[in-house]
Amino acid sequence: MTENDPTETQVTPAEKRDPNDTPGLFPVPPIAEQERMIEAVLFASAEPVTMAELTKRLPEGCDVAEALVHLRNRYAGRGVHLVRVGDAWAMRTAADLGWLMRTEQVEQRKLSRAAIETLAIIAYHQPVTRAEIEEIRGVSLSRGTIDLLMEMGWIRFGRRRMTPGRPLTFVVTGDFLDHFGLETPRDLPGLKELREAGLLDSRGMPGATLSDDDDEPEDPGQTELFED
Amino acid sequence: MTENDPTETQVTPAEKRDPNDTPGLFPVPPIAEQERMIEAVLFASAEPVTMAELTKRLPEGCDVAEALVHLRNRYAGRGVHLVRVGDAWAMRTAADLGWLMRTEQVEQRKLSRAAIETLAIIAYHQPVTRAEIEEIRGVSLSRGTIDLLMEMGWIRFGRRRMTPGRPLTFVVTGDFLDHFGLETPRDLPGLKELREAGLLDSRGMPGATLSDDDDEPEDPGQTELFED
Amino acid sequence: MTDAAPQTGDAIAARLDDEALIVDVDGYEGPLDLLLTLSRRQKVDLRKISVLQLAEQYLRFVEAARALRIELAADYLVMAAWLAFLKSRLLLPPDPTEEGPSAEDLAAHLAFQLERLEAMREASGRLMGRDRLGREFFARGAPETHAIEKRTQHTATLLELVQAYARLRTRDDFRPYAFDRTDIYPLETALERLRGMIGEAVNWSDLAGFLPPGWRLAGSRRRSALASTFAASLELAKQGRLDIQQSETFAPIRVRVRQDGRRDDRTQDPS
Repeated sequence: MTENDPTETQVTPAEKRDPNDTPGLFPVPPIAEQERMIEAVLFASAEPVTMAELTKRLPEGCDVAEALVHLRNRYAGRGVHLVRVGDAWAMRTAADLGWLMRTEQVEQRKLSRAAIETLAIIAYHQPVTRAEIEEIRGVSLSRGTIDLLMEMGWIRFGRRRMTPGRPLTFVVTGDFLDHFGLETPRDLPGLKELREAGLLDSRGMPGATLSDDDDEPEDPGQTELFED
Repeated sequence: MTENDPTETQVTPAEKRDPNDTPGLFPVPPIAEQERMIEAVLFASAEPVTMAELTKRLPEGCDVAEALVHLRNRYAGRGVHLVRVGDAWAMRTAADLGWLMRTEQVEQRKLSRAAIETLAIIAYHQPVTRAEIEEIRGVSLSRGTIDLLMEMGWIRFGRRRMTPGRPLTFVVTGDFLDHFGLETPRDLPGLKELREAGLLDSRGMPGATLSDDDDEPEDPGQTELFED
Repeated sequence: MTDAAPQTGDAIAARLDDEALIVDVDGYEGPLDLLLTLSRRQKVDLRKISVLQLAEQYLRFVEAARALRIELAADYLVMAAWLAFLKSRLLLPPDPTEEGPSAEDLAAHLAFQLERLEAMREASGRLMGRDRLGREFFARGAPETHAIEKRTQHTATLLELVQAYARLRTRDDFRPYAFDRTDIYPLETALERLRGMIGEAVNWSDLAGFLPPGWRLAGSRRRSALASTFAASLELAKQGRLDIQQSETFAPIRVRVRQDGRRDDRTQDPS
């Protein structure tokens, strides 16, 4: 590490460096160190970086062209290459390893409101029937929502309810617990805990019953949810 | 599946493996090539990549742990490092070169003293309940504090404490480790000394054995801590 | 200050310090924080701190605040009361008949709390002082994602999940497994709600104020809820739980809990 390098002692405090620093005040870093600096800059930059920009960023007196040659050689044959893009430089994955990046292309899309609400109801109330889900959400449940959650492997059919019509119930799966980092569905925080953690919309303070807010006095349902 | 394949020691959950994979059909790439692949994958990602994910992406039979050791040595002292973040790995620029990256520097959110202390308490005492945090700081925890830390992705809910009231606990996240450059929560500065000094023990007020300090989260807080 | 006794330079300095603390009281995060600041004056290791002396300092602080007519938050006063108690316990010989922890145990615990708070404070300073992502070290600036294979993966976080649930549960007065018809507010529900809330209506209150959230806007929902709530109020009046008043035709109907009407719910519920 360069920290031990006696020529390198004054580099650290970044803010103190100024492009207008009088040149020659600091010794020019050794070429290996220049290479290190370029490596870091190219890695962290969102865009390819031009020679001019590199020269500006590195301490006065650095030989950017020379350091780039060293860096390019160092990465020859590696999983990542130093490549020239127009008159700028960038680090790029080796072309022969592009196939490794394929999973990177998964488009992450947030679950629809209907889906997340349905999932939440199943998690908190399982086993729960379709009719109960609809009752809680106040709208009918589209086929696609259940299909999607099933396909994702987050819900599955539970036992039939022993009531007239013997309706199917839904429960959450082990994959669901894995994904959300839960040991059991019982680890889901209750309403009161959410409120205390500030995670509920602040639609008024509890106790302000006469104002037109949605804050019911602590509802009894929650505690019953997880009793067997 | 790991059970079937003795060469595949620390492999991922089997379900995630592509069913079309034909195990054994292709020879396992040499370790240098495995290292190259991991290098490419880690370079391509801004987020840490878990061991499980690496194993999944690399061809069957690769020794990810071994390749990571090689890769880490290769980057020792370079401008970019291989760092461990919990059970994941990432490439990060060397901290001593931060001054070069002024254009990339992101404004760090200014945290209140309460938020910083709460974060530290969660990190050092995790898993820790709300009541315990309040007991340590001697003031009740405002809702916004937990909310903010959650939003920043630095803390999350842990398992419920198996004490009366089954209070929720908080723990720090992988993002937290990544942000502060920690391999594991065990690497928190001074953790060992604090533990040896008994300062991380959960110790309630003498005589207050009943409530201990695992009060339910609805504990109105600090005013009660000093009674009786 | 009224203290006319000659004071040493130290005492004056201490007093000035106290006043500085008081002016700054908003800057303290509670009594423990203040105690920690005070304890630093003893210039000893927290493990060797004199809790008695600390208690006296704190009490002096509270007294001085009172003299300056600065209102202290309740927790500061609770701490003061506890410290006064602790002080007396520390000064008096132990009472063998007294149960519970000894004064020394309590004092030791306070010292532990202060030490722990200070340790956490130092730890947070060290934590925030570390090299940090986006400040000293950086992630890949241009993560590579070639668009070769597109597959939609739906994601959700635990936070989104629980917030979705909370949204549902706070949206309306939902009760699980009850099959209501929409826009009909049943009498039973109204009765239950009113019974729960009437205790707070010590003064005359508009009946409309007892409508459940989500049922208050004009329309069929409000009509249904108003009718049920009114019927429920009649029922409770019949049970002697509340009084009803209406000053003239079409004036707001007002209700009030009947002060002498507190009887056991179970004995009077006719159903």
